[in-house]
Order: sequence, then structure tokens, then C-alpha cells
Amino acid sequence: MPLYESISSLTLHDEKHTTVIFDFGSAYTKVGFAGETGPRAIVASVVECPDTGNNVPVFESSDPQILRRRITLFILKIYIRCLLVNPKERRIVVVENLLGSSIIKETIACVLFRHFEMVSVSFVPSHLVALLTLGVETGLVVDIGYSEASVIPVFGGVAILNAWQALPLGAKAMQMSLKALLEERSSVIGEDGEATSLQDSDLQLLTSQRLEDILVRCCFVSTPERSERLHQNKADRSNEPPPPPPDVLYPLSGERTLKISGTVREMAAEVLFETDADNLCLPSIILDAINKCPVDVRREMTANLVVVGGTAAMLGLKKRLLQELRLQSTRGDMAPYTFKLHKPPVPDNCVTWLGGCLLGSTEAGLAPRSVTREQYLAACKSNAPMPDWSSLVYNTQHDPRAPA
Amino acid sequence: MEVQDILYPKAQYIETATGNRVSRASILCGSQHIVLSGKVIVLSGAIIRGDLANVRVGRHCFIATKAVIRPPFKKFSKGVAFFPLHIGDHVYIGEGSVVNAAAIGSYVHIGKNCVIGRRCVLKDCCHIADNTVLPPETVVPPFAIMSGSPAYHVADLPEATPDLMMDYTRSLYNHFIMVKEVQADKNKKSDSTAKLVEL
Amino acid sequence: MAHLFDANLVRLLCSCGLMKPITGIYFCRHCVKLRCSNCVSHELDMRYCPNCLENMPAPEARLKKNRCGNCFDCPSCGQSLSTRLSIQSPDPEQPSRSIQRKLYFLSCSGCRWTSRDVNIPDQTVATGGWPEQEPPNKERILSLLEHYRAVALRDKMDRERKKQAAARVKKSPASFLRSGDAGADKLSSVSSSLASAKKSLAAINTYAHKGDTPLTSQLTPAEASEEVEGLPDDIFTEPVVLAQVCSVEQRLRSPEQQPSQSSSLYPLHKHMLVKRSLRCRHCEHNLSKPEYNPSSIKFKIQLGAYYHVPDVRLVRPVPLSVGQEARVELSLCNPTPHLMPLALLPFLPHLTTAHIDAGVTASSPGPRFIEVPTESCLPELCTSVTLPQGQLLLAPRDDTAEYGDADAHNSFKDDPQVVTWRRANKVGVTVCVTPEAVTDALYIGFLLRYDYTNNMISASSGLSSVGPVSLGPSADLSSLGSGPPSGPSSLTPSVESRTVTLNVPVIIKLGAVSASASESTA
Amino acid sequence: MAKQLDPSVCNVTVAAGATVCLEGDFIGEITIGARTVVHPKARIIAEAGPIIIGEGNLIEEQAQIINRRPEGSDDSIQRTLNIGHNNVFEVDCLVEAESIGDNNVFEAKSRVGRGVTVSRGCVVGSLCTLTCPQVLAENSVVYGSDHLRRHQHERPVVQALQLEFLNKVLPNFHYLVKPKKKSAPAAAVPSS
Repeated sequence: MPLYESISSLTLHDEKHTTVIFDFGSAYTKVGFAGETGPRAIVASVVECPDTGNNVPVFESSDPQILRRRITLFILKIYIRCLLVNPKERRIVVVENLLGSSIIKETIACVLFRHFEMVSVSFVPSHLVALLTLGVETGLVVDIGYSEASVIPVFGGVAILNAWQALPLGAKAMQMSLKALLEERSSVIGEDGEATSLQDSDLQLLTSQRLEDILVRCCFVSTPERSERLHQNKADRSNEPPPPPPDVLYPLSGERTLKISGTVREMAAEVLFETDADNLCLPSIILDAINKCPVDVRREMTANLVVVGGTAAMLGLKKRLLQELRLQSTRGDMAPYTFKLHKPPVPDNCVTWLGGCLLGSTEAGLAPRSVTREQYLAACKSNAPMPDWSSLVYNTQHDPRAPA
Repeated sequence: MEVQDILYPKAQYIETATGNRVSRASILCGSQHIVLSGKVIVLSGAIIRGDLANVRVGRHCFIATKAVIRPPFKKFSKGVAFFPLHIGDHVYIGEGSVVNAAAIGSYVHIGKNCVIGRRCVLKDCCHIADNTVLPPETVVPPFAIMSGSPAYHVADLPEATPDLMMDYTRSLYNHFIMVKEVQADKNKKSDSTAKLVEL
Repeated sequence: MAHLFDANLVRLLCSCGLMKPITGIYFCRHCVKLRCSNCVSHELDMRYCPNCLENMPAPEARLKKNRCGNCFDCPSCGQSLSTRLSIQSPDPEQPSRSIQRKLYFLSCSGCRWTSRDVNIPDQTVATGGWPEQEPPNKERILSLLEHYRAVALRDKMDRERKKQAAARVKKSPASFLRSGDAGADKLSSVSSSLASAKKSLAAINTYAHKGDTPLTSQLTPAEASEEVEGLPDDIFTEPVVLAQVCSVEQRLRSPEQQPSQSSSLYPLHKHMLVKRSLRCRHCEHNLSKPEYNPSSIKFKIQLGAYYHVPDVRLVRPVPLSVGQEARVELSLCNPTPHLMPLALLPFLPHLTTAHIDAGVTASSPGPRFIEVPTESCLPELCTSVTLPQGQLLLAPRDDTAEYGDADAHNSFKDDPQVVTWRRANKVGVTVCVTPEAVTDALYIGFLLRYDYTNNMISASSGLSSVGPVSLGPSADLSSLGSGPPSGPSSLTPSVESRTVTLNVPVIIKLGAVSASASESTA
Repeated sequence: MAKQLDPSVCNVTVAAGATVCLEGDFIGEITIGARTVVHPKARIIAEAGPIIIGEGNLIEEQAQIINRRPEGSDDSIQRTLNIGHNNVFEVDCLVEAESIGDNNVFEAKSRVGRGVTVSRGCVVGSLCTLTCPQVLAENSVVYGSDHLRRHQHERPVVQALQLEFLNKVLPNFHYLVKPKKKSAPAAAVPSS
């Protein structure tokens, strides 16, 4: 026994130096250690609800108490199942979306400091750190996640915040669209071998995970030309649609097989490119963000597009995005730009995590950006909230009327 | 919730000197190779395959209806063999579960309709949820709750599990009450909710 | 065991305000308080492989990224892979291979995946030797890491220099976000005030900084390209074979590779599990400490509430209907080896909160003690509950009772109004409940007041060298003045053990209440 | 002593070298090939026509092989369920398939419904249900609660050694259905 104890106490001391990097996402959370080349685990952001035993999304609650309880459970689960290190007395980097909810941020800070007694926590903005993975300092960062797509231009390592754009376009929107399309255009083969339209019981089988799986394995983002023709056909059936890609037989259960029609496969992702009531879509908000940048940086922005986030990995999405950007920029009164896309060194859903990791690996770079436990507790006593980038109190010293 | 009474008619069960209560409608193949260590309950329709290899079941175990206990089979470079199957104490094996394990520790709870693959090793204190499939040669560590098909380690059991299991299997035995028998009435409470064992 | 199935029926209110089943609660004998996983600190004791059940020392675990060196998981379904032997017969065409060779490959018994499926060559030894997969772009990421370390170091040196020079540059409002700029901001961040430390939140420019110190590492920035990989040409004509495309789960199992085709799946080293011990945050004593051996189910320290707090259970499900009195039978079980006087008191919210607050002030906070926020998650409780009046005695737990035919009936003079049955260390009591409205789940609550004999040199827990118990105010009866006269007996200190009176709030979920029955019978 | 099957209920033809335990349910025209082993408590029900079981099959206890008549169909239509060689029917599986080729494995508690044609080298995993009419491609594996499919490179191995072992052991413990001498039906006593 003494042997074990001496070993563990020795290493625990050593381990304290390893910073833990969290990248909380609304669908998946990426966790790992500083100094490593990729996250240790990508886990679904769900916890078991102690009352019902069902898995519930961690971050989808507005009640701060429930939110805190879920986040506590979630972080504990990550520590004991994925990281396997003592949670206490550690430095933490949390990659945050600058446009994220401040309640979630406050709660994460509270849980990390109070429940897990962390030494210090640094919140780093995801769009900025994404550029670190490329070694560049200027770029237009488009983060397409589960619930929303957000665009923030970064110039010389500084976010041009007044040019931010966001739309609720992401995997969630695609899943909704896919579900509607399946209901409308696909059939289910039952035990008798007959194909019928989807029943209520089939729709219940189409859970979020199942829709995600169909999107990832069967669907893709079509080309602009085909999409154009599909839309024409939708508006007027006399227009010939392009020949559809092959159907896919997808087993829903042992009894029922879903026949996903080829059109559904290529239409599901169209929701990202269809303009909404305000005439906005994914390419248009990117162009808007560019237009909101100062004139002299726009060219740099278009030549340094960075698309990150789990949804960006969808088959054909990046290509289509570039094509649409080129197409739409010529339509408007924009000057002709060359659009260039960066290719990060890790899969799209880990880019922001790696950015946080690169920052977290530099003790010296991290220290001035962290909040220590003492600072946090002192701030709590004086009822000061966690610093928020959007609050001018933390961003300006001289001119409180500075543009937000 | 406390364990509810289960009543059984005496004629349907054999009670051994060590307190085992074995349904006459259960199938114990090769009974000379089966050891029930005492206070074991085997319900109707359960099958124990002692003909393939030795089966040893510890004290205070409960084998529900239609469960199949079957020593696992292993192929060697020269020939084949069925391995003996050892089950620890205070083990509950749920209805319709198929157990092909090599060893089952003590305080193990196996739910309904599970499939425990060939040569699995279930350590002490683990819980297999209903409708779980453990693929062959899986090792289940102590205090794990396995669930799903194929099974994943979904959660952990509380520290008090050995005592909870002990209490549970003992209550099962104490609430497994023989009817139409004078001596059994001593323990029996007047209880209208008790149900008769399906035979 | 009953608690494992319907764990949420009977719950105790922990001192932090959360409701947990008794198996999820710990009893700190030093603070004399209930604790739960929410309000204790978790410590990882040791890591082990769930397949081979071998301990792995921490430095090795860190080196191997918490994965077992010998055991593998199936990349297709996540189950354990087993090593299979195949004997290669002498090949008549290749005379050099004239003897039999033993070859090993990995195979999954769940989904029948084998290492041969993805063309991993068979190995000649049973364990080890499997080729490892390197993350793509590893060199690039390592050089990025290297680079930013150098940049940060330079930054720090610059800052030190600036600090000495005490140069103060006023910032223009336009660059308000650019806090990484050398000057005022950097300075104030050193002053470690919370607000100013966070000014650099919105901008990260370790890279952009024009430093005075020459940089030791040079990094070529990534080049953007005009072309990206589009759709494969055959996507509009070739059917999708689902078995060849990886599911999300399969991709996320290896975060660094995220294979999209099942032909690039690669065996994964088995992830470790941990044994953890729990420690009370207030007094820093262990509440649970497992033994080191991975297959052991024993604990060196085990202060679960199950061993110290009377176990309350519902005896059987009760049908409930509005306006009709239902008799809910409960069983109470004494887990301790001491005689236990006990009473059920009405659940009074203010008393309960007093109980919690008392705990907060009572414990003397250690030097780095941080209070966990108090939770409140009480459901609405049924108000018309008639609890059994008076005090009852629970016989001590006797492990030998099973073997003898102990007739405990005579030794207790029970009030039949209170005790419906008695068996060994258990008694049955009846609570009358009159539901008032239709609901999916009716909750009742009461305060369990009992005398607990705190025996610090108890052999069973393995605690032999701990100091005397400090009684917090919450353990003091006088703070609960509104208790009924039939309250428990006074403190009876003894030489080796002390008896304290404790109040444990219990919440029971009774189930759904139906509507009509009352009207039809009334 | 001579326990035998009831000839009024079933007509079981057992080839020499097969081991068929008597304790079980046999109904209708059943032919069992050489080296096939049927454990006690199996159920083979040839309701809608004969069941012809090939060589080297392993049928474990509680396994059910049923040639079921679709509900409401004409009694006169006969359908033969052909089962190839070297298949394994594990404990408590329920197989009502259209036809079964060779070298398939039906794992414990799997269910294969009518209208499913099982080709060769397929594995239906534990607790999997396949009732949607389809043809299982060669060497396909169905596993897990999501009924995921895989294609395996090698067929499941033949259980020849296990069959050999069971051939030796089972007669020591169980009454067997005797191989038919010429065409004389086996004398019988109802199975328990």
C-alpha cells in the first residue's frame, strides 16, 4: 500500500500542471489535455436526469439551478469516465462562443470553481482561437455547430465584433428539415413487404440521433446547379428535376425499413442555403459580415475563410459554400473578391478545441487571461458576475459610449 | 419497495435439505453435475445444463422462469471442451435470460431477457439491465451497470450493493412462501396482494 | 437491492438540499451530516483496465492516454476484441514456409469485425505488436504547439520589460477590444484584479504581437486555397452501402482520425476505469475509500447512509384516489448494532432549511473551504398526512439472526396503533394519506428523528484513529423546539460511544392519484 | 423405457449420425440430416409444410424453427422450409424464414420472420429481430439494438468439433429420437 500511495501522491503533484481544455457544444463536448494533438474524447452533451433516468441535453435549460445540476453531473462524468484525473486544483481552459449565453458561462464558472475547486479558469473565444490552429492572424471564421452558425471576422488577432453574424442554421435545422422531407417524400417498408407512408410510430423512431446518423451517412450537400433545378421543380412541377441520386434502404428497426428517396438525400441540407423570411441564409450572412468589415480588410477576409464546427464536415458543404459565395457576391454590388478556404489540421469539429489547447499549452500566454479561484470568490462576494466580453465594463477604460 | 410475497403450492416444488426450492417444471439436465449450495430457488421452465459441464450455484441465488444456465464451450487447437460454470452467492438471474458465462461472481443481478455470451466473466457486484446482450468473452468489472445491445458500461452501482443484494435475495427467499402447509403459515402475513407463481 | 430498481421512491434530503436515495447518500460521522455526490469532493484513487482488471500506475496511464496497452475495443461496435489464433498451414507453393506458423488476429465477438477486415497484418505473438495509428498532421500540430510556446514566452518577457519601464499608453476608443496591445492592459492584468484580468477576453493575439525579443521558432502560416474537395463524382449514380459508411458513434470513438469509411476503422486501446474515493469537504475526512485491488468489492472506509440511517421503504404499492384516505405501510430498518429510538415528525420546511443552514455555519471552514451552492428541489408535498404518533424502538441489527429463530416480539412493548409488525431489526408503521388533487406523482414528506449511536471505534468501518465527534448545533434537540412532546429521549453519552439525535428529512413518492373513486364511494 | 415421438403428430426422419434429443416439440414432417445435433427442449414445427434440415446443423435448447402458415391463408398450400448445412440455431432463437442457406448463425434470442431469405454465412445477432421481408446478402452480420449491418470477410467457422463432442456426450444424458429403419415410422410416446 505505501508504494501505491507514494506513487499516486507524486504524480498527482505532477499532473496539476496539465491544463484541461473543455469545448462545450450544444450537441457534443470536446475534452482533452493541453499539449496534445487532439481531444481525448468527444462526448454527447447529455446527462441522465436523476428524476426520470432519461438522457437530457445539458445546456438546454433556462433554470439556473437545473442547469447547474446538469453541468455538475456532466463535468463529473467527463472527469471520471474520459479524463481520469483528479478534478480538484487544476487549470482549465473553456472555449466559449462569444455569442453564447451568459447564464451558461456563469454557471460553468460556478461549477468549476465551487464544485470542483479549480485553480483558475480561462474563457477563450472560439472564433479567435480557431485561427491559432492555422498559424494565421486574420480570417473570417464561420462556426457551423448544432444549433447555430456564427460568423466573426478576425483581423490581426482582434475580433471585428460589430461585424458578427449568426443564424440558427446548423445540424438541428437540417434534422428538422430532414424529418419533414422524410415525412413528405419517403416511405417505410413494413413486415408485409408493402411500402407505406411514415406512421406516427415511425416518426417516433426518428430520434435526433437517428436523424443525425441519416444525415451523416446518407445525405450530402448538392451542387448549386442541381439545387437550382430542384427549386424550380418545387415551385413548378413542369420543370424537369435533375435525375435523383439512388435511394437508400435504412433499417429503422427489425420490422420496418425506411426507404430514403434520393431527392431527400440531397434536399435535406438545402435549408442552410435557402433564404429565410429576412432574406438571410448561410452564404448571405458571411457576405454581410464581410461587408460590415472595414473596406481595407475585406479582401483579406475573403481570402482567409475558415469554416469550423461539426456540421461543416458534411459532405460537399464547403465546396457549395464557396460556390454560393462566389455566385452571390457577383450578383450584388460587391467588388469581385477571390474566396479562399483554409484547411485546418484536425477534423472540423475539433478545430476550436485545438485552438484552446494551443493557447492552454502556453503557461505564459494563459496566465493573464485566467480568472483565479481567489479572484472569482472575491468577485462573488461583491456580487460581480463573470466578466463578459459584451459588457463594456470589461472592454473599455475611457469611453463608455464606444460602439458595441 | 419491499419484496412482495410469492406463494407456491408445495406439490410443485422440491425442497432439499439445504433449503433449495426447485420447481418440478424446471429442467436440470445431468443433475449429478449440478450443485445448488443452499437456499437456491429455481422457478419453472428454467434450464440448467449440467450434462455439458459442471454447474455450481452459490447460496441464496434466484433463477427465474425460463432462464437458461449453460456452461460455455471453447475450441482449442486440439479438440473442444465445455467449461464448468460457477455462480457466486446472492445472484439473481432474471426471466428468460440466457447465461453462457464462464464465471459469475457474488451479488450479481441479471435482469430479464438478457443474453450473457460465451465465456463472459461477471465479477462480483455487477448489474446487467433488462434486455442486455453481453457479447462473448466480455469481462464485467465490479460495480458496473451494463445495459444495451451490445452492452455498454452505463453507470456504477452504489457502494452498498453487496448488502442490498444480500438483503434482496434473502427477502426473496423469505417471501417465497409455501401454501397448503401448516408450518409455512408461521411466516406468512395476511396479504391480499400476494400472487401465485405461474406453473 | 430494492433501491436499485425503484431508487427514486424514497429519498432523503441531503444537507446540500438535493434529494437522493439512501444509497446515494453518505453520512459524515465527523460533521454528523448527510452528504451526497453533489457536495463531496471526488478523488481518483487508481486506474484499471476493465477487461484485464490490471492496475495501471498514474505515470504510465498518462503516457498511454489512459488506455490499456494489451486490451482493445472494437472500432465498429465498441465491445472488447479478443485475440484469435489461426494456424497457417505449410504452403506448397512457397517452400520457404514449410512449418506451421501460429498467427494471431483480433476479432470482435459482438459484430464479428476482425483486424483482417481492414488489412491489418496478423501478428506472430499473442499480445502486443499491433501497429499504432498516428494522428494525421501530427507534425504540424506539434510545430504549432512549439511555436505558441515560444511566442508566449517572448510575450511574457516583453511584459516584464514593459512593466519595469512602466510605460503607460492611452488607448483610443476605436481599439477598445484590442487588449493584447502592449500597455495599460497588460499592466493592469498583472495587478490581478478580476475585471482587468479579463480585458483580454475578446482578443487573443499572442501571435500578432510585435515583440522586441526575437522569436526562436518560425512557423509558416497555413495557406488558404481556392479549391476544396467537392462531392465524389459517383454520388449521384452509385447507391450508398450503409455498412461501408461509418456512423457518428464510430467516428467519434477515435476523435483524432474520425474515419468516414468503415475500411479505415482501427482497433482502439481499451479505456481505463477508475476507482474513486469521496471526501467530505467540510472536515476533509474520507467518506468512501475502496480497496486498491480492481476486482475487490470491499472498502477501506465506507460511510454510506445505508449503514447509519434507518432505511425507510414502502411495503407495497398503494392505490390512491382523491379525497380518500389511503393507508401507506412503511418499513423501517435499523442498520446499526445499537438500539435505536425513533419517531416520525411532520415535515416542516422551515425546520428543514434550518437543518441545512445550521450545517453551513456549524462546520468550521478549513483554509480553502469553498461552499457548494445550496440546492432546492423539493417537490410539492401532500399536506394531509397522519403520521404514527409516539416513539418506537428499533432492535439492533444482528447478523446472526438469520440462523437462529430469534423471537423479538416479546422484548418490545409495542403500541399496536404505531407498530403493525416487527421482524428482527425491522418494524412496519402505517401512514395515512388523503390526496387532495389528481396528480401523476404524489409526494409525502416527514422528518425521521432518531438517536444515533456514534461509535467511533467501530471495527466494521476500519476507522480507528479519529478524534472525538464534534456535535454541531443541528444535532442539538433544543434547536427544534417545536417538536412534539413524544420526542426522543435525551442524549446519553457513554464512554466509547456517543448518542446524538438526528433529524433526517424523508420524501416518498407514492405514485399517481386517480380522480373518481372517492366520489363513487362517498 | 422406449420413449418415442407420437407418430400422429409428427413424422421425424433422422439420418444416421444425427443426435436428436427426444425431449422437445416436434410437429409435422421433419427431416434431419446427418451430424446435426438437436438439444433437448428445441421446438421444430412444420405447420405449413415439411421442414428439411441439412447436415451438421446445431439446434440448441429452446430454439424454435417454425414453418408457419400465414394467417388466413389456404391450408392446402404447402411450403417446404429448406435449411442448408452447418447452421447454428442458438438458445431461444425463433426462425420462421423463407429459406436458409449454409453456415448461418442465429444467435441467442434472435428472431427471423417469414419473408426473410437467409443466404449463406450470415449472422443474426442476439436479440435482433428481422421481420421485414428481405434477402440477407451473403456474409452479412446484423447486430445490436439498432440493427446495424456489417459485411464480414470470412464466414462464421463451422462448429464441427462441437458437434462431434455433443454427439458423444448427449446420448449419455438424454433419450434420443432413433434414426429410422427403412421407412417404418418410429413408435412413439408423447414428448413431455
